[in-house]
Amino acid sequence: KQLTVRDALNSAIDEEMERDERVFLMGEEVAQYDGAYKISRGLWKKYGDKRVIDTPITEMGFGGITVGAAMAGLRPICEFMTFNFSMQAIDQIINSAAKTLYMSAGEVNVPIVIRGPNGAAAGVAAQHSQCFGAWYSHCPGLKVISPYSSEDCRGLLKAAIRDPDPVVFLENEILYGIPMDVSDEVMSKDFVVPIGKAKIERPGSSVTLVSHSRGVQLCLEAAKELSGSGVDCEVINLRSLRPLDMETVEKSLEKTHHIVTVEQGWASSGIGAEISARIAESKSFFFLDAPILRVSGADIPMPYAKTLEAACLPQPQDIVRTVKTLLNVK
Amino acid sequence: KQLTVRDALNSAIDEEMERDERVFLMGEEVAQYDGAYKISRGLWKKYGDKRVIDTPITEMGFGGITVGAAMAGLRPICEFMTFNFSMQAIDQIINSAAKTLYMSAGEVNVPIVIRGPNGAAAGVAAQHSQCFGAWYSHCPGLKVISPYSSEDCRGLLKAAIRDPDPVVFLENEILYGIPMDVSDEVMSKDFVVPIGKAKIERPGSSVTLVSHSRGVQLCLEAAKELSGSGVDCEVINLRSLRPLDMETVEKSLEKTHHIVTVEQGWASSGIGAEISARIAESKSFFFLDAPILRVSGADIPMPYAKTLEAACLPQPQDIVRTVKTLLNVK
Amino acid sequence: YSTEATFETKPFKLHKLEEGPSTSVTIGRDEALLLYRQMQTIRRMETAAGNLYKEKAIRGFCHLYSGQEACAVGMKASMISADSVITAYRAHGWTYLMGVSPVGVLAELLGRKGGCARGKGGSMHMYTKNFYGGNGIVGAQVPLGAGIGFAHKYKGDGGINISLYGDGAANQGQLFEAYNMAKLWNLPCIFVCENNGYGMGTSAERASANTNYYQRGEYIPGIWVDGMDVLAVREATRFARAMCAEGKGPVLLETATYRYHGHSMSDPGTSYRTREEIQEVRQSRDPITSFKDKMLNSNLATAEELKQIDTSVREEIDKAVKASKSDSEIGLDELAADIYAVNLEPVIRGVTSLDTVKHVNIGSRVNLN
Amino acid sequence: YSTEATFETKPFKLHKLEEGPSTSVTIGRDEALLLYRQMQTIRRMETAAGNLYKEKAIRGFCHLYSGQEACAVGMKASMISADSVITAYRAHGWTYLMGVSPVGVLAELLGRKGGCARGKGGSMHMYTKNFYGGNGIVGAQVPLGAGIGFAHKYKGDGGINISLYGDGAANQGQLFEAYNMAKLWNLPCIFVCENNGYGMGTSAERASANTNYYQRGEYIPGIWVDGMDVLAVREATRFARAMCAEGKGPVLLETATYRYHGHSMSDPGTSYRTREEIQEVRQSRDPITSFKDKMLNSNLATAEELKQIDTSVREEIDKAVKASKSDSEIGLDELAADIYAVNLEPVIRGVTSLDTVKHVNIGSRVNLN
Ligand SMILES: Cc1ncc(C[n+]2csc(CCOP(=O)(O)OP(=O)(O)O)c2C)c(N)n1
Ligand SMILES: Cc1ncc(C[n+]2csc(CCOP(=O)(O)OP(=O)(O)O)c2C)c(N)n1
Ligand SMILES: [Mg+2]
Ligand SMILES: [Mg+2]
Repeated sequence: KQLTVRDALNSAIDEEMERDERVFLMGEEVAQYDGAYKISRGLWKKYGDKRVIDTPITEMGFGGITVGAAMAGLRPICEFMTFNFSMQAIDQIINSAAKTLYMSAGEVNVPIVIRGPNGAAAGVAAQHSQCFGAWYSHCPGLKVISPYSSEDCRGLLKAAIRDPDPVVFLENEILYGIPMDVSDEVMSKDFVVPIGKAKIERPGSSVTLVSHSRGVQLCLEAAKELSGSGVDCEVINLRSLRPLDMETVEKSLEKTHHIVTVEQGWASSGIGAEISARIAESKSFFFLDAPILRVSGADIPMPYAKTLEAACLPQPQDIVRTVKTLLNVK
Repeated sequence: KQLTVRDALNSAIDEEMERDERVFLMGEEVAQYDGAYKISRGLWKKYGDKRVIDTPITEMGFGGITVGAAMAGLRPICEFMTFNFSMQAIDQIINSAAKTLYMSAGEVNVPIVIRGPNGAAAGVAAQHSQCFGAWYSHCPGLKVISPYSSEDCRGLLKAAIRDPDPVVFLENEILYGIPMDVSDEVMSKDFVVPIGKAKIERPGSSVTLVSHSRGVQLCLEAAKELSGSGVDCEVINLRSLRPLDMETVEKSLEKTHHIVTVEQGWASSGIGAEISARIAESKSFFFLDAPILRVSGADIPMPYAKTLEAACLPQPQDIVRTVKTLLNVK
Repeated sequence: YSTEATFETKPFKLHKLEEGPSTSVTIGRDEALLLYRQMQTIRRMETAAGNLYKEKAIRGFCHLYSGQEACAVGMKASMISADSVITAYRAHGWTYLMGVSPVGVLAELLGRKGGCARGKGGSMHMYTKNFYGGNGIVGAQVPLGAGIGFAHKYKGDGGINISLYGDGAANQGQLFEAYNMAKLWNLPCIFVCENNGYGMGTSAERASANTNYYQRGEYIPGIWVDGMDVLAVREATRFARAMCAEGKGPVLLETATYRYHGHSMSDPGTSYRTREEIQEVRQSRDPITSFKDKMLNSNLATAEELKQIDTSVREEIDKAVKASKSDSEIGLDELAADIYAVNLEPVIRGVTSLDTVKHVNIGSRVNLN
Repeated sequence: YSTEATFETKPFKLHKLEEGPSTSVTIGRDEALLLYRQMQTIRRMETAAGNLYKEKAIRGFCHLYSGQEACAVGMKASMISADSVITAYRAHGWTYLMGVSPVGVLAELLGRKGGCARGKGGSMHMYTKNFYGGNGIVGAQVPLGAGIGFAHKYKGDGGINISLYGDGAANQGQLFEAYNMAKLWNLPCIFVCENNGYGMGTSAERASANTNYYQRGEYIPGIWVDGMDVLAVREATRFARAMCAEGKGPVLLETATYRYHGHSMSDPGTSYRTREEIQEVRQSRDPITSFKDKMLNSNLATAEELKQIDTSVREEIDKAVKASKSDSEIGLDELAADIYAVNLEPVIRGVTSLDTVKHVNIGSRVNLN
C-alpha cells in the first residue's frame, strides 16, 4: 500500500483529533484554505471552527496562545507555515514551552506539538530555507522529531500528539507529495512509532550512514549506487533528534567501523557535529577505523538560482564521494 | 595595569564612538540608567540623546531598527539587556542581518554589533541563563565573538565595531566586575584584536583545554590544579566562535594528543560538539591518543537553588576529573 | 461596627465603553477585614523578602510588589474559583493570593525544598492551581494568558483569564498580537496593565507614545482604575469579568499604581525618580493606609482590630521566615527531576559525558493524561 | 492636448488629523504620461513573470503586483531622490521604479547573472540604491524601515523612509513596536498598509479586529486613500512626506487596493474569493484603465498616444524577457561570494569537509567604509 507523507500527516492529525477532544489545530491558513501545503486538508470541514483555527500572521502571538492553551490542559497542534517563521515565536517555544515543567518543579507540563515544514524547499532562497534541527535539539525540555518516511510521519506525529511534553516536529516540504510503501500495520489507528528510537532503513556492513528527514532519502540513493562498487552501507534514519538514539548508531558503528553523518542543515554545531562528538567521547571511538565525516548543507545562506542551490545541498553523489574517500575505494 | 571587563567594554565603545560619528548605542536602559549592568556608564552624558538611546522593552522592534540603520549606513551597537531577550529579535538577527549581504549579491552589508551578557549569571533561573553561542555560530553571515578577558573585550569589541559585517558579541555578566592585568598596548586607542583568532592563554604539553568566555577561567583554574599532578595543560581561549580558529586548536592537539572542550552552554550541538567534529573529520584525528571529551552545562534548564545551579555548570573540579580520566592519571 | 459601608471611587476612565463600573462601591465588614489582611500579608512578606535579599539569602533577581497590593487583592476579590491568572516576575503577591502559603513563597525565594517550585524557580517562577506564573520574559505572559483564556472558552468551564503586565511591557508587540486574536475570537480575557510609572529606570512617558494604557487595546474596551484603591479595582474587575463571562470578549484594565522599591532589589530605585516622589505616594496614596482609613472612618473596624491583624500577620510572616530559613535545598537526586513529564532520554547528561543524572518525576504534571 | 488637468479623488479618511490631503489634484501632461507608462510597465512585467512561472522558468514563490500598480507609482511620484523604500516580497514593481531595468528584475526571477541580485535573491529579494528589498518575512521590513528612517534623521540627509506591508502583516506585533519608537523619536517614516483585502487566503475581516488600517497606528496620524487612484496616492504621499520632512514624525497610509492574481503563482486565488469579485474590480476599478480614462477625458493624451506607449512597453518587456532567458546563471565560483563584506573564514565549507569554496567579493558592499 502506498501513502504520501502528506496523507500520513493528515491522517495522523485527523485520527488524534477524533480520539481526543482536547486536540486542536491552530495556524495560518490551516482551516478554510486546507493548509498552505494542504496538510490539514478536510479537517476544518470535519471539525469546524472550534478545533481548526485560522490565525492572523502573528507567530509570536499564536505561538504563545497555543503554549498557554497547553498549560491549561488542551492538546494544541501549532502549525508554522514553515519553521523559518518559528523564529518569531522561538522565545515562546524555548522559554515558555520547554522550560516551564522544570521551573514549576514538575507541576505544569506543556503538551503541545509544534509542527510545519523545515529546512530547504526549492527555489525559495535564504530566508525560507533554514533547518532548525540543531537549534531545537540543543535545548532540554523539548522533544524533537525529524521524520523521513510516511511511516515515520504517521506513527511519530500520532505519538507526538499523545506525548505530554512539548514536541517540535520538523517536516520536509519536498517529501510531502512522495508516495511511499507502508504496511497494513501503519494504517491502523493504534499505530504509533516510539519517540527517541532510530530506524535502520537499510542494513549494511561497510559503513554507517546516519541521517534524518530528507537526508535519509539521499543516503538510500547513495547506498544503492555504492552497492555497485561493493560498498554495503547501513543507513540509519534517526527519526528523533532529541532524544538522539546513540545506541543504534554506536551498535552500527561497532559493526562497520566507519561512519558518515548526512544532514541538509549547516554543519556548524549541527546534528552531525553532535553525533560525531558523542562517538568521539564514547567507547565506540575505539571502533573507528577512519575519521568521522560529515555531509551537510554548505556554510552559505541559501541562494535562489538552481545550480547554486543544488551546490549548497548535499546530493547523493556527495555522499558516494565521501564514502569512497573514507573507505579508500575507487 | 588592571582593567575590569566592564571598563574594557566601556572604553572600547567610548573610543569607537569618538572615532566614528556613525557609531551609536541603542538598547534598554543604556542611556540615562548608564546600562543595566553599567557597561555604558557615562556615555549618555558624553554623547547625548542622539547617540545613546534608551528604548522601550521591544527587542524585535529595536533589533530591527538597528539592523535597518546599519543597512542605511550607520554603525549601530545594539545592546540586549541579556541575550535571552535576543530570542524575541532573533529573526531580525538571522534573516535580516546575517543573510542580507548574500541575498543582495554583495550590495547591502550590515555593519552592526549585537552585544550583551550571555549564558548563566547567578541565581536567575532557567529563562535567564541560556548560552546562545552555538545557535548564532551555526549561521553563516554572522561573526560571533565570545571573549574571556579584559584584553579580549577591549580589543575584540573595537574590532567588532569597525567590522563591516554583523557581529554577535557574547559577554559574560559574572566577569564584568573582574579586574584583569593588561599591558600598555591594550590601553592604546589603536588596540584591536583580530576577529577569528584564538589565543593560547597557557601553553602546555599534556592536554589541550579549549574553551570560550568564562569557561576559559575555569580551564585556567583546573590547569593550575592539574599542574600539581604533573599534568601540563595548554589552555586555548577561542575568542571567536565563528570563525572558529581550528588551526590553533589542531596545532595544539598535534602536540598534546589529548583534548577536552569546555563550555557553559548545553552540550547538544554545542561549541564543543563542533570542535570535536572538526577534529574527527580532519587529519588531526590521527593524532588523538584518546577520545575527545566535552565538559559543558548539564542537559537541564537552569535551576534557581544554589547547589543545583552549581551542579548544572562545569566547575574546575569537573575539568580536573575529566582530564585525569582522559590521561589515566590518579 | 457597621456590617457594611459604601465608598466613592475615583472616576473610572473609559475607552470604547458607554458605561463603566459603578463608582459607588459597597463592602461588607468580613470581606473588608479579609482584603486588609491580604494586603498586609503581602506587604509584610515583601518586606521580609527585601531583608532576606539584603542578607544575601535570596539570589539573583527579587522584584517586590510593595505599593501595588491593591491591584492583586482587589482583582482576586472579584474572581471565581474557575478563573485563572498569569503575571510577570513580580509574582509573590499573586502566588500567595492564589493559594500558596507565605512559607511556600519565602522558601522558594530562598531556594528551599518547601518552596512552591521546590527552589527550582526562584523569585520569578512560582505556580499553583490556576496560577500560571511568574514569567521572566517581559510580555510573554500575555499571549500565554490569551491561550489560557482560549482554553477556558474551549472547555466551557466558566472561567476567565487575567493576564497582568507592566507599563514597560505594554509596548511589546506580542501584546498587540494577543489583543487582536482575543478580540477576533472573543476570548474571555482581562488584560491588566499595572502602570507603576516605570519599566526599570524608564518612565512611562519615555517608553510609550501613548501612556493612557487603558486605550491601547484599540478595539478592546478599556477602563482606567485607581490601582491604589482596592475597592475600585475590585469593582472594575467585577465589571470586566462580567463582560468576559457574557461572551463579549476581552477587556483591558489599567491600574494606576506605584512601586516603592527599586525595580529589583539590586536597583536603589532613586536615580530615575526622587525620594520625594516615593515619599509622597507613601504618605498620600498608600493602598493599605488609605483602605485602613476608610475602614476606620466608616466603622467597619476598630483601630484595635486592625492592629491585631497587623500583629498576627507579622507573627505569621516571622514564623514563615524562620521556617523557610531552616528548610534545606532539595538534593542533587532531584537535579534532573521533571525536565520531562515522560522522559525518553536513556540518561540525562551532566556536566561531562562521564556524569549522568537520573531523571525522576516528582511533580504532579497536571496535564499528563 | 491639455498641458495639465485637475481631478477629484475619493474622499480621504483621516485619523488624528484635522486636515488631510487635497481631494483636488492637478497633474501635468508629461507626468501623467510617465505614470501611465510606469503602471503599464509593471503590469506587463508581472504578466511576463506569470507566464515565465507557468513555463517553470521561475522557481519557488512568485508574488505579482498586478492590480496594485497605482500604490507604488503614486508614491514614487511624490518621493525625492534622498528618500528610501522597503517593502515585502511583492517587490518587482518597486524594484523597477527604484531604478532596476525590467531585465534586472526578470533575470533575477529567472536566477540569471543579469538579475539585480545576480540570481541569488530571486523573486523576494531585490535591492538597489535607496531600496532595501524585497523581504520575505512578513512584518520584518517595518522595523527595518523605521531604522532606515532613523538613519535619515541621524544623518540629516533630508530623506524619509517609506515602509510597505500588507493587510495581513498589519497585525504583526513588531509593527506596533516600530510605530511606538517612530512616534517617540519622531522618525521620518511613512508606514504604508497596502490593503488588498487578503493575506494569502485570509480576508482582512478574518485577520484583523479592526480593518481600518489607517487608524491602527493609534497615536500616529493616518490617512485612508483610494489605492486604485494613482493621483490620490500621489497626493496623500506628498502630504505625508511633507509632515515627515517637517519633523512631525511618522504618518500611516492605508491604500485600498486589490491583487488580481493568487497570493503567489501557486495559489489559484479563487478558493477564498469569487471570480466575480476579481472581475468586478478589473472592470470597475482597475488603476490603469481608470487613469487612462481620466487622461482621455481630460485631453491629457490621445488614445493613439497611449496605444503607442502600450506598444512600446510591450516591446520593451518582450525584449527583456528574451534577454533574461538567454542570460546564464552565475558560475559556482560565485557560490560563496559575498557571504561577508570582509571574510575572515580561512575557507568556506561546502557540503563536505573535503569541499571548500572560495570566498570572493563581487558586490559593492555599500557600507564597507
Ligand atoms: C523581553 C525582555 N526584555 C527585557 C527584560 C528585562 N526586564 C525585566 S523587567 C523589565 C522592566 C519591566 O517593566 P514593567 O513592564 O513596567 O514592569 P514592572 O517591573 O514595573 O512591574 C525589564 C526591562 C526581560 N525580562 N524580558
Ligand atoms: C512571519 C511570516 N509568517 C508567514 C509567512 C508566509 N506568508 C508569506 S506572505 C503571507 C501573506 C501576507 O499577506 P499580506 O500582508 O496581506 O500581504 P499581500 O501578500 O497581500 O501583499 C504569508 C502568510 C511569512 N513569509 N512570514
Ligand atoms: Mg512598570
Ligand atoms: Mg494583503
